[in-house]
Amino acid sequence: MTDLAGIYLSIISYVNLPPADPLGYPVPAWILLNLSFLTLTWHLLAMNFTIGGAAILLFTLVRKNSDYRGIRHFFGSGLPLGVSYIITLGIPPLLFVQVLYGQLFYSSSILVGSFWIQVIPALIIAYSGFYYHKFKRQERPRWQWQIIVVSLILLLYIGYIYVNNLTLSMLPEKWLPIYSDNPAGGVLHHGEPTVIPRFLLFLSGAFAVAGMALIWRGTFLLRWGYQDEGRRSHSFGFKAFLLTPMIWLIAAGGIYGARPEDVAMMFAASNTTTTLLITGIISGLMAGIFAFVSLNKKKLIYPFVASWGIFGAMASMVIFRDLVRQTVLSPYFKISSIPVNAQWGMFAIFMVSLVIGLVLLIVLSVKVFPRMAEMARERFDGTI
Amino acid sequence: MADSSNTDGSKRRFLWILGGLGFGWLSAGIYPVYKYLSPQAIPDPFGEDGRALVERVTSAEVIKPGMGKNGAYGGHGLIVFRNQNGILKAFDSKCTHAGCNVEFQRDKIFCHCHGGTYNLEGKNIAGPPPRPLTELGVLEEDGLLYVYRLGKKKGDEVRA
Amino acid sequence: MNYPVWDIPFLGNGLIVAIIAIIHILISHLAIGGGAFLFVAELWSNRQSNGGKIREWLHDYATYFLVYTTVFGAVTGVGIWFAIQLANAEATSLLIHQFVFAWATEWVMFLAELTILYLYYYGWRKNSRSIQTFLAGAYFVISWFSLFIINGILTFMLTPGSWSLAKPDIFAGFFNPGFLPSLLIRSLFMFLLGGLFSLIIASRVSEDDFREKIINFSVKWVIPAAIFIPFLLLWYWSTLPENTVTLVKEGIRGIGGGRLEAITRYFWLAITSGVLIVIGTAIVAIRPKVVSIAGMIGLFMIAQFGVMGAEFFREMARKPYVIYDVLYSNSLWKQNSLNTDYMKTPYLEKAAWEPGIEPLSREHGEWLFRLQCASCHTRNGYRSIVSRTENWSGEFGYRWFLTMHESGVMPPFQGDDYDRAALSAYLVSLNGGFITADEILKKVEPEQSPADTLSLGEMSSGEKQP
Amino acid sequence: MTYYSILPDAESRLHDHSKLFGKVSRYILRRYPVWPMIDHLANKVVPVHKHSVWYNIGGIALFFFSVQIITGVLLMIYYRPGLPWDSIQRIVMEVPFGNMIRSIHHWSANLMVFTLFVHMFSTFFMKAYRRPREFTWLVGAVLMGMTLIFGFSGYLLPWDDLSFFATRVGMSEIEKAPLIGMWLADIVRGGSDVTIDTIGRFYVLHVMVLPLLTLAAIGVHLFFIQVQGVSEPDSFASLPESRKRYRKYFTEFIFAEIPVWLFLGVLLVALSAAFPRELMPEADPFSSAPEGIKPEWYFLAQYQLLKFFPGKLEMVGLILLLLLPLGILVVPFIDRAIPANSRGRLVNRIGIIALLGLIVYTLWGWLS
Repeated sequence: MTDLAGIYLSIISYVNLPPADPLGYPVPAWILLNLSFLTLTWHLLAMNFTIGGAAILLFTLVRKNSDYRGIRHFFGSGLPLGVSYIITLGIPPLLFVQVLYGQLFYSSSILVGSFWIQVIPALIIAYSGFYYHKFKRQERPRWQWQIIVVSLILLLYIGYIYVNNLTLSMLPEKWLPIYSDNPAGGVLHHGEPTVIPRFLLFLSGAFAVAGMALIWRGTFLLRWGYQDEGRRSHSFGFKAFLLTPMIWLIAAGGIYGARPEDVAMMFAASNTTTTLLITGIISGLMAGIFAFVSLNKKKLIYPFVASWGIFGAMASMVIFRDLVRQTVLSPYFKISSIPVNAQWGMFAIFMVSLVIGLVLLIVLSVKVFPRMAEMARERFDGTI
Repeated sequence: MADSSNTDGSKRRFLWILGGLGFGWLSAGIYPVYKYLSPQAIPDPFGEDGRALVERVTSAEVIKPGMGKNGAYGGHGLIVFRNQNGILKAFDSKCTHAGCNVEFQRDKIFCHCHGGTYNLEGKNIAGPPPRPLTELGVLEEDGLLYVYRLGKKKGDEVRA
Repeated sequence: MNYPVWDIPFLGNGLIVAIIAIIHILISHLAIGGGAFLFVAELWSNRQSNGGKIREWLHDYATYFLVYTTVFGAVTGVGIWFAIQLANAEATSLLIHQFVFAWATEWVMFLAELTILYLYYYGWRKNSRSIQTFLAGAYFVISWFSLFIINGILTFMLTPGSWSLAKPDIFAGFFNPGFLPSLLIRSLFMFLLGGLFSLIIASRVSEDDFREKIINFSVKWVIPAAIFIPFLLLWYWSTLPENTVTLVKEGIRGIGGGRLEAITRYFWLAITSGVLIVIGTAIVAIRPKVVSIAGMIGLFMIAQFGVMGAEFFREMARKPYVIYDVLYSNSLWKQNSLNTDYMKTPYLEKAAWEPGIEPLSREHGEWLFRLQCASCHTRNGYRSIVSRTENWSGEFGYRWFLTMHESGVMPPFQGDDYDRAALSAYLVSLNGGFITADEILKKVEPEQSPADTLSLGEMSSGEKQP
Repeated sequence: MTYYSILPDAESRLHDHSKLFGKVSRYILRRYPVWPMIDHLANKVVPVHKHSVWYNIGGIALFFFSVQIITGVLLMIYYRPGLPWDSIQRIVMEVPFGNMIRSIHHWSANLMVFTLFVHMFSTFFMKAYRRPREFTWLVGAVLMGMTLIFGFSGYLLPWDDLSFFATRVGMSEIEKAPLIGMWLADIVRGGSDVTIDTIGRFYVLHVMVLPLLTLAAIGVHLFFIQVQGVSEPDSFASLPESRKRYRKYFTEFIFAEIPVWLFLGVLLVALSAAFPRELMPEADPFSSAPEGIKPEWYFLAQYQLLKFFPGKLEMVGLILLLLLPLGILVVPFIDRAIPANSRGRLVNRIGIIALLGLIVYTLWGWLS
């Protein structure tokens, strides 16, 4: 430990970390952390649904197999919503990370500024691409898959920029040279070996989530009595699901290969990390098993459990990620070191509005969804 | 018949004459307007002693080799400079390409408008200019500079 | 000061914020006004004989509304946030830490309004009339509350009222003097946008009478703004810092070396657009039959220019602060600026983000420019420093930095004589001049020599004697 | 005293007696029975087809021209041809909103030239110049030419070093014209060089001669159009009468365009807010020329082309330059077939080449 501390001191001597914001934390850090964990998990679910969905949609567009018409339509009309929830659910985690790790996050964002701002135009183009596909699919069948390719690539590009920025925000010792070489923030990927595997790790869930969506769809179709389409949806969804563990293994292996001793240190440092890893893997397996079980069944409980499995896996990954960050940053920055000037009043307003909002949405959805289901059913009567 | 055609012919002839006369008178009437618009002849910049005072440049400002400046003489622009051999040189500053004013730059004469370049002898060496600059004779008298048209008898006398 | 400055050549980080903001403000207000329009139109259609037809048209409206607001509105909204992080991290950090839960609450509104909009749009054919009307209404109310929240934060930046770093009372900052007039102006403006947007959709209707019916309904949405905004503007005007007011008034005759001052130009742009929107709508109201798509898009784009004017005005009204009387545009805290020792210490000692350059070199000046000026000025692009320092001499700059704060639009200079000399030399060099910091210091040497000051002292004392 | 009676069919189309508008129109029409004209104008129609949008461009140009008149008159109030630079300086620095008026004048001028180019090429590609509209086209061409002279003469008036040397260069191009070149240049400049005398001439040209001529020409141009009606492209003319759709010229077509004009008005204010016209240092005929002397963008193409013909070859360049206006003048008389025949299509291709050439050279000159 001591020798480590020595190293840290030597690092600190030339790391320039901006001071924390004068106002401090508005509520105790653990609240902020948990809020960010929850919302970030939501965000990742939406993100994975969209990216996985886009990939599957692309597949079905290229393979002009008429069996896929249903699936094509499902994602064709679903992806715009996916993007819009990526954005909306992406706001709170970004908000809380700026409260918790502001001085780190802002600095690294500026150091990659010219890319960070590209997220916006890229997102607009990708989003419009999905809407174009949704509205113009019937009229102009040409240029469909090319457009989806563009949108998909742009989404991946955005994800890559995010991983870059947030990785860089954990490595203050790299900042000053980067900035003095490039004050316009025009350099990405500063030879940090873990960037690519981390990127893959976030994407690994894509096929699981998109596949799960298909399994849900299949289950409903079976309940409405569309055997073929339902089974097709199930089997396709499950196949997609199976891609996830492979990608995950590659990513995890990549990270270990890049920084074996750090990873070892992580697990040595605390058994929370180990517990988290195990929870994650278990819930992942649970998701897989129940996804398999729900094949060709009308029961809603199986996909329900499977979905929670996915949620658990994602959540534990998110928390694990934050533990990594805190450990890596510990020499420069400790959350505990930041004062708390509580704004309980404002916090209460937020919590109340959050509860009211969620309740309202659930009530309304319960009222409206059956009608949407009717529409879906009619579409199938008209054979899509 | 014949009469009528004849009268027609005479009438036509008459009209022609009238027209011609009218045009003559018209042009005569327009002449003053034309003269009014056309520029008055600019007086010769060089006085009867064949030389013109250089404004905006004193000999002090071109005392050392490599010094040079834009100036004016009798309503025209010019550049005066002293070349490396210490000889005073003067050129009308109007670029022979598009009439911008050239600039003296130590080793060459340059025109910013289209990048025309002349050597220190006023010869056009690069860029669009078709002709060399018109050189002027230059001489100093108690701190003042005068220029004169080269190859002029009077000028030579003055120099002597 | 504490953060690196995102030094974007030619554009400058401020302009990038402005561009995104100008696009976003129009759409975000439309996103609320259009909601109101959908809600009222639902009610209206219920009472009309050809209600079904109206709702068919309304679906057309909703489609364009949905795509336009969700794709461009939502994304540019996040875009502003991204841009201000890069343009002024210090201010963003302060705002976030003060208003994080206000923003979080606004996010709840986003989540709700978005979901409700989708339920409304995708349930169009199946939902009962009552549900549809309710959804539209809910959408409008909730989205208006998101405006309510962000409006508090935006007006806080220009008129923080009794809020202070020492006593950061969030509610004092939120319900600041500018809050109410601004909120009302924005509310009326968003109704207006809802109407103008409807004119565009209406102009695509081929059947004359029906188009006329829709247009007569739509033009009414401009009336409230046309009547009340002038008075609200006066109210808003009265809440502005007086430095801003003088800037605008002086601008009419062109302060600061001539040129109608930018803030005044943009102010008049906003006013002109308002006037022309009213005139244009009046013409449409007189001749509803003859609207053309091009014309109606033109009318809508006038509003876009109005937003451009208003937004640039709002940005420049804060000069030289980013958060009025708290934080200067170049991330210098007001409280630090009052501390002379802090201001006079050599800048390189304070600057965290300079790569250890040697004093009085050209880099010295360059990095001073980057860290102290580049947050507002580019070298030769937007707010070009080159054009502003064209005929500067090294000494002039050296002296001017001491007094630039008195112009009322510039923050005070941080650093010692060496810094001033280095920066001045750098600016001269940008204009193609050649002078080093040392030369400047030598030239100004005599003025500062103790002998001088002594003689001055004698003179003054001499005057004192009877 | 006798009143003319109002024709019964006309009576039927008037507002009713009670309305003020109706009263006034009756009062006037009794004294000035201009019904034939009103009828004629009221029956004017514009064909509706996928190219109809191009019919609006002329009106837009007219809008910019009226802005020019208003702002121009306002500028004249403070401008002094005797003290050109100082008076502009005063407008910019001291006169309230002076710089905004000036900037709007500047921007409106540029947009007007641009609009006229669009107008000209759209009429060209719609082949509206063919019989019986040859002279409408020729008058239009004259208007185009006069507008360019407007730009050239107005550019000198501020008398800052940029405009001074740019004009000097421009005049030297005129000098190179065969035979009359020197003589013409001297008449225009009022001397062998650009001096304060030149201002006198350009000023009168810019604020007196050209405006009168232009107004007259515009009058003729519009009169022709009113007499002949708007031209119909072949694709439309070939339609069966039943499928042809029209809009009323005044009550519908013009009305529909007004919001666009309002938008352009705001565009002008926005442009002059974002990019106000700068005033360079006062012109000094004797100092060396500043860098970056360039003519206004609408002369850049010619300017760029001439760069390729240095020295002796310059004549070739000038002749090449004359081809475009020449072509514009003769095209109505060489391409007359309706519907277009092979020659007509050839003319179109040439037109496309000319347009591309214009764009390419302008961009090139702008970037170089």
